[in-house]
Amino acid sequence: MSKDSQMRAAINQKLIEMGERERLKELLRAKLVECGWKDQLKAHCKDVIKEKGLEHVTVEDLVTDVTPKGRALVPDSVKKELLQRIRAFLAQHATL
Amino acid sequence: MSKDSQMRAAINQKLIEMGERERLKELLRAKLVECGWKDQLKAHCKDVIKEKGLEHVTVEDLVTDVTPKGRALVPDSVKKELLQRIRAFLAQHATL
Amino acid sequence: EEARRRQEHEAFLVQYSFSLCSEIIHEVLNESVKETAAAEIQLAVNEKADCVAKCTEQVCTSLVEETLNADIALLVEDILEDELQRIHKYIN
Repeated sequence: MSKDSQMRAAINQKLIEMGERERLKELLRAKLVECGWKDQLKAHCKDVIKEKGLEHVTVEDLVTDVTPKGRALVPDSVKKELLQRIRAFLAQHATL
Repeated sequence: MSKDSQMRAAINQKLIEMGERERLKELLRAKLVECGWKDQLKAHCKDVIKEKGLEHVTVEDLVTDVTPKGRALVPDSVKKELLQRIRAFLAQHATL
Repeated sequence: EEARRRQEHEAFLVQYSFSLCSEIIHEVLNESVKETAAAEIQLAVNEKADCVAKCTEQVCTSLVEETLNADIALLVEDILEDELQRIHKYIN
């Protein structure tokens, strides 16, 4: 195992242990609701169901259909904020 | 055409296509005789004729007069049975 | 040597932050998309079931109305006809 991957594994472990990974995910979920991403995704799902007809759509189909749009719809500001928070956490725990 | 009227049209179409609509009407007629609806309504018609005098009653007048009572006299159990039968038919035959 | 190590560590942390950020976004999006898609399909299924139930009742009501209208008209015609005949018989 290279030094980088050892370090990576150690930080990952620490993030999980300290509950930070879950908190980061929670933060992102909250931001996605707050910025309207979730509503936009819901609307897009409705459009696809309407267009294809309910009887022709499975959950898997719908996921495949809406995922690209879902990714594209995440605002850069949200990504930046998450990155900022990760950096701050790493800086605060400099021993990691 | 609204979603509801499309759905109603599809249900009717299916009932007509398979001859079920006529069978349902026949069933209703049989139930109305069986429960005494027809006799009660006849008696009511005679009462109205007696009250107004035969010379003052037209078919249209009498129909207008007795229709509300005719509707009210249909037992709920008969309506329920009919609805149940339509539901069962749709469950068995229709992809709506 | 110390400065070089620190610089390398800094570079590692920057790269790690980016990859962790992408990983978390990927995980959360996958979960959220799946959850939203399943919820929307369930909602559509429920809405359709409600619509079918409501429209079935309406179709049933109109079928009853239609039958009653026809039968009441026939019944009335028959009764009036009978009454007229009865009177004719009585007069004759």
